[in-house]
Amino acid sequence: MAKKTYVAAIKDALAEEMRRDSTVFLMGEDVRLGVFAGTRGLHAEFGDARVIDTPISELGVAGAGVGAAVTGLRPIVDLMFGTFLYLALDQIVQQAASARYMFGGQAKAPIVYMVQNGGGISAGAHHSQAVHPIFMNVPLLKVVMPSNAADAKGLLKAAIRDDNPVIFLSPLSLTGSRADIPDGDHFVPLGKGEIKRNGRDVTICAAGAMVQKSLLAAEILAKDGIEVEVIDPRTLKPWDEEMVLESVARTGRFVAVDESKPICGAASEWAATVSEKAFSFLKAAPQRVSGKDVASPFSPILESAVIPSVDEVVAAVKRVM
Amino acid sequence: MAKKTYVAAIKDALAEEMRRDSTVFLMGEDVRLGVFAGTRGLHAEFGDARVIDTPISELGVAGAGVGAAVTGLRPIVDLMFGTFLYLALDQIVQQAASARYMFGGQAKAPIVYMVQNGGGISAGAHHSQAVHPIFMNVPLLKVVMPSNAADAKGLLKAAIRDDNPVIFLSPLSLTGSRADIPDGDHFVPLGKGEIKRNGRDVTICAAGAMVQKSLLAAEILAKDGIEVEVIDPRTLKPWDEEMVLESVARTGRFVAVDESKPICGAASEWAATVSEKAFSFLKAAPQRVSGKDVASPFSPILESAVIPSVDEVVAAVKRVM
Amino acid sequence: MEKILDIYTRMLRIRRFEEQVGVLFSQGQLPGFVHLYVGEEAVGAGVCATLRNDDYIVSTHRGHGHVIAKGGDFNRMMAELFGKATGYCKGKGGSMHIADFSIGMLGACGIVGGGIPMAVGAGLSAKLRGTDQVSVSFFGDGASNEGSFHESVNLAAVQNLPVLFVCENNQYGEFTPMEKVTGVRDIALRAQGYGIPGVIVDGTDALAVYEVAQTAVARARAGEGPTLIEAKTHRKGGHAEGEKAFLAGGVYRSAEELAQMQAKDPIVLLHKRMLEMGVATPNDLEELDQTITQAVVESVAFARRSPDPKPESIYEDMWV
Amino acid sequence: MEKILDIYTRMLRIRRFEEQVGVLFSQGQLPGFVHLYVGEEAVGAGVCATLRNDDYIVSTHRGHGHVIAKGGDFNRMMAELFGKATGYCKGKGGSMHIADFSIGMLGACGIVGGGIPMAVGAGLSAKLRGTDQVSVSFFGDGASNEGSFHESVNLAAVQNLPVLFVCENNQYGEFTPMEKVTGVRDIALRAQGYGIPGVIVDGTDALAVYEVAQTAVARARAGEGPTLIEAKTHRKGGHAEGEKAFLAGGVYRSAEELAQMQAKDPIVLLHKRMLEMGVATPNDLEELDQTITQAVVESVAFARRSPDPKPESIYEDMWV
Ligand SMILES: Cc1ncc(C[n+]2csc(CCOP(=O)(O)OP(=O)(O)O)c2C)c(N)n1
Ligand SMILES: Cc1ncc(C[n+]2csc(CCOP(=O)(O)OP(=O)(O)O)c2C)c(N)n1
Ligand SMILES: [Mg+2]
Ligand SMILES: [Mg+2]
Repeated sequence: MAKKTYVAAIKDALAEEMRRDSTVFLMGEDVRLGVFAGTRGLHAEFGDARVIDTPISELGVAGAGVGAAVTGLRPIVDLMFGTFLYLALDQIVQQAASARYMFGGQAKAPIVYMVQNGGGISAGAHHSQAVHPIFMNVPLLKVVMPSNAADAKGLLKAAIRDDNPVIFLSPLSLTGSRADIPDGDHFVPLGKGEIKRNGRDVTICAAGAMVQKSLLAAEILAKDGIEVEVIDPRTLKPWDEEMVLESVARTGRFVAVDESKPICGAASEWAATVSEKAFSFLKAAPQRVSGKDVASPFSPILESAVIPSVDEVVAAVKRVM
Repeated sequence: MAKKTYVAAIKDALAEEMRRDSTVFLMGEDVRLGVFAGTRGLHAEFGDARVIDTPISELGVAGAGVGAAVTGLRPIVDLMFGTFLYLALDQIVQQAASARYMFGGQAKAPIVYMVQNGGGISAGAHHSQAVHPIFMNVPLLKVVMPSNAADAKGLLKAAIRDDNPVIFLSPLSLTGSRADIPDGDHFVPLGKGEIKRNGRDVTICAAGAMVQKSLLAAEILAKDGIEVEVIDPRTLKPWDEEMVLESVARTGRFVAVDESKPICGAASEWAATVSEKAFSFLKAAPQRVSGKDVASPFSPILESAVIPSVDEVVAAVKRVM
Repeated sequence: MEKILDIYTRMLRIRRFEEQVGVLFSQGQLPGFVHLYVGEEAVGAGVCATLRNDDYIVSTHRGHGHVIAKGGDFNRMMAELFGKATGYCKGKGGSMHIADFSIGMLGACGIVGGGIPMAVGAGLSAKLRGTDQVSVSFFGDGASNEGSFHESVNLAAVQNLPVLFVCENNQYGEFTPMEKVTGVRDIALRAQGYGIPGVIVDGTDALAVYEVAQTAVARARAGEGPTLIEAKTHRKGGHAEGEKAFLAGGVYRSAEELAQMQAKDPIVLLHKRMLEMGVATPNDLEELDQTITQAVVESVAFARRSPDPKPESIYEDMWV
Repeated sequence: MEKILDIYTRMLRIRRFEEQVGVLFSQGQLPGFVHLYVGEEAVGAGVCATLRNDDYIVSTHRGHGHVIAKGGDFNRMMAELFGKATGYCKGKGGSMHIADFSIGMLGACGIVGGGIPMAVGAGLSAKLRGTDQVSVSFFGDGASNEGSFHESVNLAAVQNLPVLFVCENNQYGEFTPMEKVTGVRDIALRAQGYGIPGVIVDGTDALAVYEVAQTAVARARAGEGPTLIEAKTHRKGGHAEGEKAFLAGGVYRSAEELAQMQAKDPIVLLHKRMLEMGVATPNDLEELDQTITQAVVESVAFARRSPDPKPESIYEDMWV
């Protein structure tokens, strides 16, 4: 066990997987010096051929990754910010995600797209939106959003070893957060959620940066005698709906907490699933807490009014009691 | 009243609005000869300056529209297929949708993006996906998807007159469908749904090509004595949730039917909203009927297995009874 | 000599297959959209004749010709066009998504310009794996106005990748003439913006195409980087099958233009040249034609007798 | 003569404002990211000095300089950087989204290349409305590898729009030198691919920039279409403020390069030239500097005493 930052965990995962499998390589803007995602230093070990600084050409680079993936390599494409995926969406959906299916199984596209997702650091409208619902809605992608450094390491290793295209989202506001990381080949399988806190009264489903906020809300609520169970699906697609449904079967109450926008967001999906499949267990209307449906404002005061707060989570839990 | 096709209705709406307001202009690939959206013939009346054939450059054209919109014009940008919006997403979200908000209200961007949405004609994976959930999820866009020619005309006129960016989606499979269109300046306000069939037992919310399927299902169910109310929100964002909630308050049962993919889709949003806000009225778990979560296959047999069918709607209604 | 016959064979295979597809479409037997390559055969054939089986190509919405030029199978193609379970993509792909990974044909593509980045990635892959494979991206004049073209060519240039960018300039994107929407007459000029060679070739002259492709392939294999080849060509038919009915009289190509074009049929031209050069006798070529035509007819029969895909198969081929 | 002083004033306003912003950022007083324009002032100032108030400009992530060059207000800018309600965007925009529509400044842009299409649209708008306004798109060398650049320039070319594409080639995109990621040394060469003029200018020479911009503006106003101007320049600081701490010793510019660059400070150069030309006395320029510095100081005070935005204001400025 060692305490490491989220970014350091990512770097460890990348380095370990690149050592393990020579077909894994990394490309993106400034991956050599590294802007965010813990790519700094890898160039020294793996050289020009496996740590490739690309032009600022998200669409082209995302698509080139697919070409490399279907011809035998395992690219990791670092596109820096989630919102830059808007530029690459065509190649991600129409090529990476669709190739295997539309070609009748002839291809596989083991590729990881890696970005920072969401807001919280006053980066402004163009850099701060949480984009995961888009990738949850389009078919045939896997979507991962770890809520702490340990999960980040384990899930990134799983994503790299997976034979399918994976969107790997690091919550922007967690970049510097630290967690204890198990030694060795720490691996977290895709599609498995985790109960981050046990509780008998209410089930919260939250991912990414919202997990910590939900845990803080749970502590506050515990003082009022309300025991909240906090589930982190970790993988958003395919997600561990059984874990959530099983929990709701026990608690009978459900709150979905997600940073993305409220309409067709992750919280919408979780709430719809619970009401569809655990209806008979529900003692109260499921509640959603999502980001406000506006572009991300720059001012810290405004931005924190847009991103779900601990208070809002507390209030939502109280609504279901 | 005259019976016209969906495409003809769109052309009428365009021509009438272009006559009414000289700041309205149209641009897109082949809008002069017209591929789909009823732009054929407009060039003869409005000339090169207002009917502009553009290069095949979705991102650039979508963004140029924003530049024209914030400087006093009202562009209608025809991008042909909904899936081509993937290429234009950055400009639509980061510029068209965000401009007013991120610039603190200095700008307005009255622009309409017009495409065919969804599948049903064996156009294959790259042309057939229903993309509306993406635009419902990102902030500050209006999203319209009329289910028949009359609504198409009225809503397109409303979209063109609206001072905000609007995504106007014509269901691909309805292009040739006909409906009676009221004479004169037929106008359907954005944000207002319509009850397409009254019923006391179950509420269906369905949009676009799924409205007709839901109505067919309702007929079948009526034979079993099940009276289904079919609501078409028509505008997907902002949507007429009051109309649906009011209906569910009467019926106590809810089915969401949408062509888009099941995760974070429109049906997810509708089901989540109903369970959150009309929970106490619900007598059964709300059900969703969505497209299957795969790329759109080419074979008509496979494609019709992917798109929600009348049978599936019937089955879903039976599940809530 | 043999190479010329090889090229001609590829072209004729394309032509006969496509003619049949046109007929089937007009009879309402094929679902979806169909874009024919008729008139442009010299480009795909001339280029693919320079390639090995393990080289890669990535194609467009007008992709049948490329599949055939790379050595694709009539039966599996035709079955795919009919949406049958025996098709290349088990009926999931259709005309715009035919692929044959066993011959390095990485797929047609319904998105204009959408295949170009993939071809660059295949070239990158060859470089990183240390093979001498090359990768070819076919795309149209219209596609050269997409951002994907620009980003892809630049990426290949700076990474010095073994990629041929082959622009099939048929002078139209759908119904719009290129000069209305393209700032430059010669797409090859754009190569200068990426510091790579740009070559113009008569795309109706298969042997000329073969030659410039050979040079570009040699460069690529030698690790000297990408080339942009612009083949000036034309399509004999409409943008898509059924266009005439669809356009309902909306004409966009003049009679003179059409006549001029007819006079430059790449297959007629090569046929004539082969006889002049003594590469083949009229009889040889007639026999070849019959063999090919027969194979096309058989592919239709194969497609017809093939089973439809099972509806449950929508859940296959999703994730590995 | 007056024009030279005007240009110099714009440059110095940028420099003093930016220096202050740098200090404030290093003191942790400004939220978010800040990218300074220091070293590149001659480009924005030289170009904007050729423009009318009703002409348009669209900027980049490195946008403060463009706002000031076009005549923006220090107070509202500084307040925006502090995230205050009195800022240009009421605190909703921040450094990367400052706009002033009243002076035709249509916004900075956090997305590399993201502002280029908008500038083309503003030019299209001017053409369709029959005005003689022009529109200027500023963007970096890195941005010229984005698809948006390619699509935008081509669109402006074929529509013959009154647009100046001004590439501020500071030779880096973040920490990557352009030659590693850009297929060509001179971005201006790319103009040939769109059939428009491409001009290279020394971007540290404000008067040279002014001249080429004037020619391009005249062309644009006369309906003769767009021009691509490449201004070779350099940034004196890091890609973003705080870079040194961030990179933790990861160096990407050599000492020689930095020294060479320091010798070409555009403001020092113009200052010297103005004295030589007798445009101004040292005293004049010193006074000017003091006036500007004072205005910068006041803008900080203004920002500090301005109210924070109310949290409820997140629901304002959504839809019209
Ligand atoms: C991204 C995208 N935009 C538009 C279309 C519609 N479309 C299909 S083919 C075509 C014309 C393509 O022109 P070109 O690249 O010259 O190829 P050609 O058809 O002439 O072979 C267009 C606009 C598309 N399929 N994809
Ligand atoms: C689409 C997009 N990709 C990447 C980034 C991250 N980024 C911000 S500035 C920058 C470098 C831009 O280089 P250049 O265009 O030369 O402008 P400069 O910073 O040198 O002025 C990058 C890569 C971004 N903001 N947007
Ligand atoms: Mg063409
Ligand atoms: Mg730069």
